[in-house]
Amino acid sequence: MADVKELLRTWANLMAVNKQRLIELDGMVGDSDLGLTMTDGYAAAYAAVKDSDQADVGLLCYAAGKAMGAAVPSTMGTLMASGLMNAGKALRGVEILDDPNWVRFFQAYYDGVQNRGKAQLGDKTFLDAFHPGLEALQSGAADMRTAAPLAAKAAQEAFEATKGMLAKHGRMAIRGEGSRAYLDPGAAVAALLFDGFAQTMLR
Amino acid sequence: MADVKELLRTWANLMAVNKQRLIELDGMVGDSDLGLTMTDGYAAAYAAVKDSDQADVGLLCYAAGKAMGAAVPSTMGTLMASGLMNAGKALRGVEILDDPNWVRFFQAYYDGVQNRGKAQLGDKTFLDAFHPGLEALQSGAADMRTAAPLAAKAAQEAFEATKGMLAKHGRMAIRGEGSRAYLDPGAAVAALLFDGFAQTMLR
Amino acid sequence: MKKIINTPERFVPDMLEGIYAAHPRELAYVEGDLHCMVNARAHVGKVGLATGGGSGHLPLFLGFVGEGMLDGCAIGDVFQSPSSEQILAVTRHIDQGSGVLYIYGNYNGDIFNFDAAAEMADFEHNIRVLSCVAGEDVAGAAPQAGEPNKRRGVAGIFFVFKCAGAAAAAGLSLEDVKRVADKVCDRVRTMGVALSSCTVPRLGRPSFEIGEDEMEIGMGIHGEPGVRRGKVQTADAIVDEMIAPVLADIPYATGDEVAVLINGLGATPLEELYVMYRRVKQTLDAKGIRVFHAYVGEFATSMEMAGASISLLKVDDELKTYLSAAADTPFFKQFTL
Amino acid sequence: MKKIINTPERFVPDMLEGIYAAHPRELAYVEGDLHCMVNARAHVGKVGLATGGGSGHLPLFLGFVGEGMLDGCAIGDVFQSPSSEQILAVTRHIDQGSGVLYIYGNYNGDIFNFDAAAEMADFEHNIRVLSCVAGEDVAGAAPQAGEPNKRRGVAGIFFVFKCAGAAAAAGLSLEDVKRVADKVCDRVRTMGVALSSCTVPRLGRPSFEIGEDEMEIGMGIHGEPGVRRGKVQTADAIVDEMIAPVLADIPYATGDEVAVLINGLGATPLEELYVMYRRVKQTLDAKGIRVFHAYVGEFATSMEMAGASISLLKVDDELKTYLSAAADTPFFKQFTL
Ligand SMILES: Nc1ncnc2c1ncn2[C@@H]1O[C@H](COP(=O)(O)OP(=O)(O)O)[C@@H](O)[C@H]1O
Ligand SMILES: Nc1ncnc2c1ncn2[C@@H]1O[C@H](COP(=O)(O)OP(=O)(O)O)[C@@H](O)[C@H]1O
Ligand SMILES: [Mg+2]
Ligand SMILES: [Mg+2]
Ligand SMILES: [Mg+2]
Ligand SMILES: [Mg+2]
Repeated sequence: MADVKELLRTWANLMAVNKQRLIELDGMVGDSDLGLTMTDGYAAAYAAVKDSDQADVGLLCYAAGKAMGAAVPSTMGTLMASGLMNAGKALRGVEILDDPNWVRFFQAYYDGVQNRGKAQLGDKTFLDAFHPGLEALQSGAADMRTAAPLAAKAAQEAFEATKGMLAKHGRMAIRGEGSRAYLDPGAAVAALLFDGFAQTMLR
Repeated sequence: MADVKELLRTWANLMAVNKQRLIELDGMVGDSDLGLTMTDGYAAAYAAVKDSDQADVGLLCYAAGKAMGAAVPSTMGTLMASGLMNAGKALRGVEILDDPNWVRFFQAYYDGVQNRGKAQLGDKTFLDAFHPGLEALQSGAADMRTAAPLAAKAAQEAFEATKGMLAKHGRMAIRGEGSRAYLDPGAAVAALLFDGFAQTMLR
Repeated sequence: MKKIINTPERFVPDMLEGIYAAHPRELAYVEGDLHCMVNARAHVGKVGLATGGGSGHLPLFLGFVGEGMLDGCAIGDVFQSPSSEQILAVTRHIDQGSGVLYIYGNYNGDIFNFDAAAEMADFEHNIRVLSCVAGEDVAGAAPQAGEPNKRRGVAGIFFVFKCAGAAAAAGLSLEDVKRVADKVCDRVRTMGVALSSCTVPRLGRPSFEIGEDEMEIGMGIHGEPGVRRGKVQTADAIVDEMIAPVLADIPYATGDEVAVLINGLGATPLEELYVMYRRVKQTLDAKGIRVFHAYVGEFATSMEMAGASISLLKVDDELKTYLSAAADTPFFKQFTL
Repeated sequence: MKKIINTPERFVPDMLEGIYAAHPRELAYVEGDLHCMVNARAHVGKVGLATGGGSGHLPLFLGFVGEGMLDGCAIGDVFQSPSSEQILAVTRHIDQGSGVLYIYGNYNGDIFNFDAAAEMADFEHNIRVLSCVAGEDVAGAAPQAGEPNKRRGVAGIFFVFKCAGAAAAAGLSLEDVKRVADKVCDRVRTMGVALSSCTVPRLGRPSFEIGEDEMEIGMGIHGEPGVRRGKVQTADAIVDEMIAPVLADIPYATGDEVAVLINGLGATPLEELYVMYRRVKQTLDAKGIRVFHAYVGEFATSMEMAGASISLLKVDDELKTYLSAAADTPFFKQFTL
């Protein structure tokens, strides 16, 4: 059974592979740092836990989040750190990630990001691609091996649908109506997270 | 008989006509301001006296020098002002510029510049072209109509001979031995002064 | 990229080592982290004031740590927020039992990290933290009722530091210091203009392109898009275009008093800032608005960006008192006005 | 030419109008001429200190007129000397019967005009004037015995202003103030580096060309040729090349103390000046030379030129006392060290 270390390793690799794409997505509307911060951030998160013999999944997630927050305190770095840390709080005491715990992990990740960033669905952020993924996991599919690929597909489609939305947060919001022409870079990260989860589950 | 107003008018015109050439000469070794300062400076000197009904040539020269010093307090502007003001002191009380007074005028002009700038002959400055001109006036030629063209020729040749000399003052001195490759811009002004004197005498 | 640096990676640590070396009696860092700066002189019982933000804006932010102003500053990488852990470290060090006020600019990353630090300070260390978020750049749209303020914080934050710093030094409570800070935020407005880009060392290329004869009115201090790009105009025309929205954004009447800040973005000569101030003063005179005090210089820069900003703070007697107090930091000194 | 100005002709007057408007309680001008600046607060019986020089170097020269520093400044056009009449006007105004000391940089035009003004002050107005000519740029050859010093005066003149200003404020006589000023000149040395050119507004084009990846060590503040042009190196390498001749020019021994000035030429960010200071401090530490005080910022600029200079002043007890004294000018403030 895949564990959270495995997921973090996959995420770290995925970000590194997609570094240039994220830089370019962010470069269109922001300051081009997203590829760097996500690569460095998930690398730091994974590095913080990979040699740990901690059995408590919650404590592992919390430590990973803290490491990410220290490494890349940018907008998305801090939000992803908040997601991981909140997942850590939710899974405190858990030692085995069964399917319901995976759902709790993603729900808590979502809540952590939402709580820190206070964006609403529809504001054209990370949340808009993450939420459909989360819903796919929750929608009664019995096991994650079935649900994860569906979630990845949902998140990817939702990311693509951010083009056309009006940005309300961060640098893109400065463009007002002009923001509709662009994909949201943070939403691309959400799609990668579910992609990585699917890869991990199917491994 | 030509008067000092006539000379100053001629000098002002000559500087304006040679403005670009002086800018370029100074541009090779300095800060390109010489054409501007000499044009503005002699214009101010002439403007200060042209409508004056002062009969005292000394007071006229002094006023012209003061106006030049206020208008263009650069290296050459201040030196030329010192020349004029010292000529003014030397000719205090004089009302008619006969030949001996013209010689006194140029001698005092030279002394004023030398006293202010403290350069020695051979230091590659204005003085190196002005001095041969002064000597030509002094060298016994009975009248200025004869002496002035000789002085102009001597000053022009001496200006051309500044190429090859080692600069000891101002910006050009920074170049050390490299200064030998250049003509001295201030010496070009000295040549123009005697040229203008010759024009005035022959008019 | 033409900079006097060693490597892009060493830019911030080298700078910080230089700063601590130059001001050993005034500045110190805590937890062995150069990014966690505190005033070397503590004041028993005083409300602590902390700020933080990305590097590349000197003297903002750390330059205002010192007597009569701030107690600590968490320092991020170039144009990047410091981490919540770093903010927390500063918070813990400067708390004197009277609580800590955070004053920082309205940027996503900073908000998230200061909020996280405030929660940790409260939950983990029982330190009371309040926050004041400066966002006074009128290049952004005015906040709608009920909506959060989206305007960026720029040079006007200096006035918040100055007044809140003096209020804290005068012994006011955390709530009162926050009230003073919020009052300044309510009454200060800024508008900027950029003439050239800066280069973030790690990126190695200009943050934006701008023509040899162009300027951008309203551009942010990280190169965020402004309100109008066009040919460079005369200083008077530029000032007129900048100051109109500043004066229109809050009500002004004849007899009002302002403090003025003409801020250089980095490469613009001080001479030009005074050419701008001349026009600002003429404009205020014409409207019957009195200048209480004028600050002209570099207060919030973008490294080697050319450009400037104009901030007006509408003062009242209370703010005049706090503005007038002496201040002594390595980067900003003022004798009592 | 990308500048926030109205017209090249109005650059200096507009700037001066802005300065007087911004600092009405501190600065005034005499004889109806904006170029003749004096401290608005007179000090009965004090030796008067005057400086002067071309515009374009703010805060040099006029920025150091104020309490504890200078009493007056004659202001020229960009990179041009003021006139002797203007210097005389300032001299007459600031003389308190105790004489006046001129402190200015070693440039032809300035020397001629200050000399002329000194003669007029003496002959026409019976004011005793002495002069101190600062020329500490080691990019120029050391003066030969009996030859006049040809070295340019650059940022190190700040130390002359500071110490002579404090000495005059302390009530020293004209001769003694001059002795202090001369002592500073004897003990201060400077070296500069330029990374880009400035543009004199009336000329409208850069004063010199320099490649996108080039620097020039030893270049003067008007763009006078330096000692070596080459590719931009690391900050540490640049500092090493600059500081070696500064330390070699006067004898230094372990245990000596210095005041350091890292001066920005205009466009170079403060961050980079601190990166440089870090290396300066390391170098001095390694030689056992103690830093008495470090000044980092813009003291003598060339408008929008990028670059910096390093000045070291070898201090003794007397100079330490004068350096430590408070000073309060619109452009430079220091609490007692
Ligand atoms: N309040 C928020 N909640 C959730 N996501 C947000 C919020 N604000 C911004 N984001 C996400 O952050 C992304 C930009 O991240 P990042 O590049 O780190 O920002 P910046 O560099 O501008 O600080 C956006 O594309 C958006 O998806
Ligand atoms: N001490 C001096 N005495 C006489 N002439 C001098 C002296 N120093 C410089 N000059 C003359 O001044 C000329 C340069 O004048 P100018 O362009 O006004 O100087 P700058 O612009 O460098 O201050 C030189 O070519 C030289 O002839
Ligand atoms: Mg970004
Ligand atoms: Mg010249
Ligand atoms: Mg600067
Ligand atoms: Mg500057």
